[in-house]
Amino acid sequence: MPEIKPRIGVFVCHCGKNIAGTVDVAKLAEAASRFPGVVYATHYEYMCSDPGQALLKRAIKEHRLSGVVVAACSPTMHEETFRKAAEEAGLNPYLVEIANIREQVSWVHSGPKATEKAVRVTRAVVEKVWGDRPLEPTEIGVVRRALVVGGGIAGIQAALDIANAGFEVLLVERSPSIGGHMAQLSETFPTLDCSQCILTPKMVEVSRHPKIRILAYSELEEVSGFVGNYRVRIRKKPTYVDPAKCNLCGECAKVCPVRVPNEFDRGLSLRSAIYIPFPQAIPSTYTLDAENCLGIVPLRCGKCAEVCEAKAIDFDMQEEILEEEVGAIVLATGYELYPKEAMAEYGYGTVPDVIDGLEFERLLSASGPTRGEIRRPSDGKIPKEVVFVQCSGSRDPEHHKPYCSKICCMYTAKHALLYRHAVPAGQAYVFYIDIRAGGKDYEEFVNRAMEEERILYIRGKVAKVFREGEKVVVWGVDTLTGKRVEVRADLVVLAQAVVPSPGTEELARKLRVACGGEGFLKEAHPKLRPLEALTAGIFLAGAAQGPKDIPESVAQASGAAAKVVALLSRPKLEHPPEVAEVDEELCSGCGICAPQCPYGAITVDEVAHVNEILCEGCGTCVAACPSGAMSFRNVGDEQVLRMVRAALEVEGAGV
Amino acid sequence: MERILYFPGCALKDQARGYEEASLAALAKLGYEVKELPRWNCCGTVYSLAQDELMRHVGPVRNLIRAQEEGADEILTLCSMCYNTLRRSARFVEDPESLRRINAFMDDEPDYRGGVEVVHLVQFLEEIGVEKLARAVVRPLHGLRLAAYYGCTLLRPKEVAVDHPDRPEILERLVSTLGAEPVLFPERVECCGAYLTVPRPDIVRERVGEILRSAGLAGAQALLTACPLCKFNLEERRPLGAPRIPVFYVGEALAWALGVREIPAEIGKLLSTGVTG
Amino acid sequence: MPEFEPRIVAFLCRWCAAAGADLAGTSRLQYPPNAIPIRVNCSGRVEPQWVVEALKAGADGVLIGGCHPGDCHYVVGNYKTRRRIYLLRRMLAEMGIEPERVRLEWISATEGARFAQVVSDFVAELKRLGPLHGNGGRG
Amino acid sequence: MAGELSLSRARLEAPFVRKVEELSGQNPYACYQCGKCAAGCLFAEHMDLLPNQVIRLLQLGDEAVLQAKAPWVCASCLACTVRCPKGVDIARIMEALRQMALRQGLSPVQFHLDREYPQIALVGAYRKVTP
Amino acid sequence: MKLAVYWTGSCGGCDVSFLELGMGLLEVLSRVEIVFWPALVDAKRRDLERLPARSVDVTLVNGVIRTAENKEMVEILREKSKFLGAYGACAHLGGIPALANQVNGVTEIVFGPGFRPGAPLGEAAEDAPPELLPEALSLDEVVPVDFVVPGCPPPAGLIARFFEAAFAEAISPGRIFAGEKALCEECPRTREDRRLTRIVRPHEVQPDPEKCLLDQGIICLGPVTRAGCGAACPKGGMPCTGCLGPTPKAGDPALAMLSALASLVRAGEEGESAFPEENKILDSLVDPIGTLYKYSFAKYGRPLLKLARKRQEVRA
Repeated sequence: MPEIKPRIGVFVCHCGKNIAGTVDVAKLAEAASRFPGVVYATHYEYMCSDPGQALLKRAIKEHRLSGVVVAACSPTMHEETFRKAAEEAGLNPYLVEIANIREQVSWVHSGPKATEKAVRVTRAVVEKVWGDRPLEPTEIGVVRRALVVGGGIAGIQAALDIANAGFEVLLVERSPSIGGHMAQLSETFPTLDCSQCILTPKMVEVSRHPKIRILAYSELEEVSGFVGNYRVRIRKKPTYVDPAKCNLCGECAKVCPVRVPNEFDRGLSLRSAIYIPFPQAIPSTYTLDAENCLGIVPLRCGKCAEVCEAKAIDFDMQEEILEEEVGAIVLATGYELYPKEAMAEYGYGTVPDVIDGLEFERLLSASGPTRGEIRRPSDGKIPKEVVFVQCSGSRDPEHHKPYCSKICCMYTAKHALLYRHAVPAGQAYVFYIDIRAGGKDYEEFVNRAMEEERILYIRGKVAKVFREGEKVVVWGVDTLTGKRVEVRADLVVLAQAVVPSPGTEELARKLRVACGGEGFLKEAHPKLRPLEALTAGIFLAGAAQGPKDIPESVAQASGAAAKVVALLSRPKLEHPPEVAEVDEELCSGCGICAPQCPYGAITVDEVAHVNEILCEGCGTCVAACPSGAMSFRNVGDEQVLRMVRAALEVEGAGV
Repeated sequence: MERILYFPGCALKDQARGYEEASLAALAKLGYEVKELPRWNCCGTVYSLAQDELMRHVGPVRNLIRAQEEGADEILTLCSMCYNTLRRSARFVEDPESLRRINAFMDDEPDYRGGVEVVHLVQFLEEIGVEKLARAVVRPLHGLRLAAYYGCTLLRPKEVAVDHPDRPEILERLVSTLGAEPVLFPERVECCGAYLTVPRPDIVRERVGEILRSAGLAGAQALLTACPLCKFNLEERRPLGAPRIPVFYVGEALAWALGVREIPAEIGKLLSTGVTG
Repeated sequence: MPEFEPRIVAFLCRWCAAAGADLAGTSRLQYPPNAIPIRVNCSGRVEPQWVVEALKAGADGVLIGGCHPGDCHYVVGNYKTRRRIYLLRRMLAEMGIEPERVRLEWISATEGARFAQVVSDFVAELKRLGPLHGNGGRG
Repeated sequence: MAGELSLSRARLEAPFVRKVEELSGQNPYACYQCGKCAAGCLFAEHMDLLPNQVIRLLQLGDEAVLQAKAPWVCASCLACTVRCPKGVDIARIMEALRQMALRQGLSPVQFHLDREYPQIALVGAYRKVTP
Repeated sequence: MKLAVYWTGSCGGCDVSFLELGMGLLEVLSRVEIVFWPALVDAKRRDLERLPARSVDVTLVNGVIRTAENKEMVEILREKSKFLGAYGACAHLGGIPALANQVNGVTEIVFGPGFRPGAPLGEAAEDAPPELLPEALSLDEVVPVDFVVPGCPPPAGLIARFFEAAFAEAISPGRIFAGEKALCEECPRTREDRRLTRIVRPHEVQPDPEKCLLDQGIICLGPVTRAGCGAACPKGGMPCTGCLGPTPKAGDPALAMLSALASLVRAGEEGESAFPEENKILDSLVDPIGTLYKYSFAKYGRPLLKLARKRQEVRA
């Protein structure tokens, strides 16, 4: 309780007839004038009007008010208005509170009971103001650079949008090239654009952009700080090739004696230890993969360096740790496919002619291991009967993933259609449970696959896939006719569930960003804040947040970028001061508060500390604190209890 | 000699007598003294799937009580059907309320306290370990293409499966250890038709045809099973035209390799020469 | 003797329940005036002691309004409240106080009608239970 | 199965559906009709209704399901149960349907005692004629 | 310094606790004049009544107020004393005996229906046991209390602190001779995983000697209880049960702890699907009143209980 006697003013608004038509405003003002701590009470037709605000300002000065209660409409309407007005009159805005006697009284009740309730509501808010302290928002500076983690299409789009707004961007990519999964795709639904043809110009734009610095073959190691002021440590692995010197002649790869599965082709082809993931890779350079090289320290082979005329190969290259400051972070770490090795019923990945969707993309791709001819992995034959299995690993809470992976209906239709284009004499079968084609021109695309390409859609989940001789047998069902079906196929393509890319959860932990049960990054609010993490200053883009197709990823990336730009454009960040605080004299450091905070705003050593900037002001920790050492600014326990008692006081109604 | 308690079940004393004899001889060779569960009764044969059929657990649980009286915490089974029923009942009474109700049914029996595990011969052999088993092999079955037919009861439901229900490998490991070449075939985990053989032999005949066709296609020279009913169906319900693949019990092949049972002539002639003995 | 009018203190979270109450107003839905709302940022701020103090101070019932599971503006505050109120109700019951006097309801910002219904139902229930403070004729 | 069914809440809450739920301990509404049970059922071609259709009729409250032959063809091999993506133990639902018939003294099963059977075949098969 | 010590409804442990001072007791005894201490010195009620008002410098009362005689005696002591303090958890908060307040008519339940305390057969009426009060009360509900030496019984350090202050004539009104911070302050156990995934009673587990008991599912009231005992119980492997009373801003310690416990409960990821499992964990808290209000029921639980009683009467 403040020692100085409070001087509270109460201003009752008529809101025309909205309030005054039901609540006896004169009576309310009269009752309020008798509330303890109130030195001035009045009523006026429209408090939010200019004369109304002038009345408020005048009263604050004349009566030297230490607090103000405006009994009017919902605080969501005019709390800001009255707080600003009070500030102009020299009163700290946090000493102004609204008693909602319109939405929660006059519009929902009638008769004398309405006035009685209005009196109780106002009385309670007067008690709150009595306990309020003047507060100042905290100001913090902003580092005007952004970090984008992940160089897939989402990361590329976010980086470009932020950089085009004039801010520096660090783009960190784990693999040797940006481009992500989109670079692996053949053509994209529903337009059947060549994926690389639309992606590579954007990659080039990124590489040429003066505001973007690409850190490929690099990973985020550590993050500290808070919104506007993050410090990040990035580990850049050595590529042993100087990108400035490398002229992409490719002689090194030719002489390299190592052959390992090529990740870009999903293992359907081999690469050497020194390689370029794909010709259009950015950064445009070869990379020596130390893990598969015969030996760098000590040097065991060195043939690549011998043939490199540009002298680009540098075996002494070391790992670098970069420390950077950024104001905002975009996470665009993308997805991976659920491993087909997990699919016991579909052969555990041991049947060579059972492949996943991305492998099929590589078979379809003109730059792929078969130069775009559909040839099956086991014997290179052109498959005449191809079965596509949707929901492979999706929508299966019992064994695999419970959720719908969202993109498979569309890419399967595209696969089947492209297969028919490539092998006109072939037959494609698609096993599905539901077709989810909710996107612009998506339904039409699926219809085209069914109607024009005569792809047979069979509504039923596949139970078992096994090899028999040269064939891959598929046991399915057509639930529409109630018949079991068996297809003796040449190739089976599993539309594997979409899962977060490996390491997402570890990254999330470093950033104090939440992951949902299935490991996707969790947005701050599923409806209202889908582009940002709960931690202020961290934004989400692309499939790392949940299965998404390209247009959705790009849209989210642009949205996240807009948020980043808005944040970085602000001269100062202001944080509302209505947050939790610790009384260090009382805190024993028991640590019960810390895990209650979804923002990681609380750290505990000898005592607990609240990072005011991170605290969003829910007060959950305060209610959890057993000793009462944690409190909430202007919503103190004693304050609330006084409100409760005042609201219930038998004589309190006074009418 | 380590002593183990063993539950035979009806088939092992009748049609599958050879399975019991061969298995017990092999276990003795491996250093295990096998004691038959005293006063054993029917395993229950088919595990009841209805929630309210507590009575059907009384038989299996009574066998567990017999084991409890012997101070054993494990019963060995050979017949996979017995294994399935007994082990599922043992799982069922892990729930204290179910146990209480079952015990209440049997006022003339001492209360079952839980904790007796039911294991199948293949699990038991797996625990013994490949090395020890391999050391005991005196007549490796080199050259024999041996296909394990799991059927249902060793694999389903998940709670009692001896290995992954869709891609088990436990029997193939055993086959390799015995020196034979394991043959995988898609139908090895599928049902033979089981007791439908009584009311619907037509269906079972169809199933058996598929199983044998699938095994034959994979090149199996002989089939291994742990189930007397599977063996019956595979032999008695073979449709015309289906490959004739002899069916043996797991314990029999084991006994051949350990040298405690004669290798039948039809198998002997398939073994690579010069490696027996 | 006038009919017993239960007195209710309603702790409403700002983002969902209080917004729902505002919507009830905007929609002009009439409901009994027995509940005095006290707005908090999050239902997670509501302490069991507040609830008990309200009962001690004369309330016949206490309503806590929070966001639906999964919709909490602060992500998980409502889950804490749910557990606190669950345990508190158990303790109240052991003391001999009807746990029905303490109600936790999920009310979204779009559920104006639901807010009005919840208050009406609660008032009816408390009338059935009778006054907590023995003298129903008071006030 | 052609025909028309007039749906109502009363039908959907039919006591026989509750009974099946109780006897099987399964929730038929967990089924989203993917058909994986049927796809892997080796007896399906002899059934008048596929396993998923049996469940569908339960969802619809159609008592015709009680007359279905499918449960009697089911061999309780549990292949459907272990594969169901929603964890529905379909074999238990089949058992519940058999039990309901058996407890009314009905069983369409006839024995072909054409040779000497192993005891386990007979004891197993008896389950389909006695409750 | 004239000292009086009196024992109301109590186990006697508080009287014995002075011995905890060890050799320090000799100094204390050398500096006090015991004017009334039935456990040590033969003095009767009438001796006390004869003393002039405010003639005793300091009086320590231990025990709950349970009988009419308890009440009369402490009223006399109050009148005769300059400073009167609650000594031990029973006088401070009601203590364990006050848990009896949970049941109405405790003597009838214990001794059978129709039981009324009275003189033993054939004995004079004045030898009858005193009337039981309807409720067990903490000392401050009967007479104003100047200070508190808390604990069950008070630990030696706090007793010493009290005598130091008393001899220095520095007892400020309202003072509680214990720490302002919670017990966790002095507890050496490490706190890492602040989640309650289960609730167990101390006898059900062998607790890890290093880790916080609460983290192991044992309900420890340390976080809501004043420091001052050196976390004696947690050090010994037993949870704090709250005998030193709540920290200054905790309010009702049981409700404060209830809120903390419920906040800590986790059954996997939080969300609607976890509700049933979370409830199970909360349900497994055996006897929440006895656990959370172990010593403080008279002082903090009673107002609610009164409401409940009134409610029952109205309904009856």
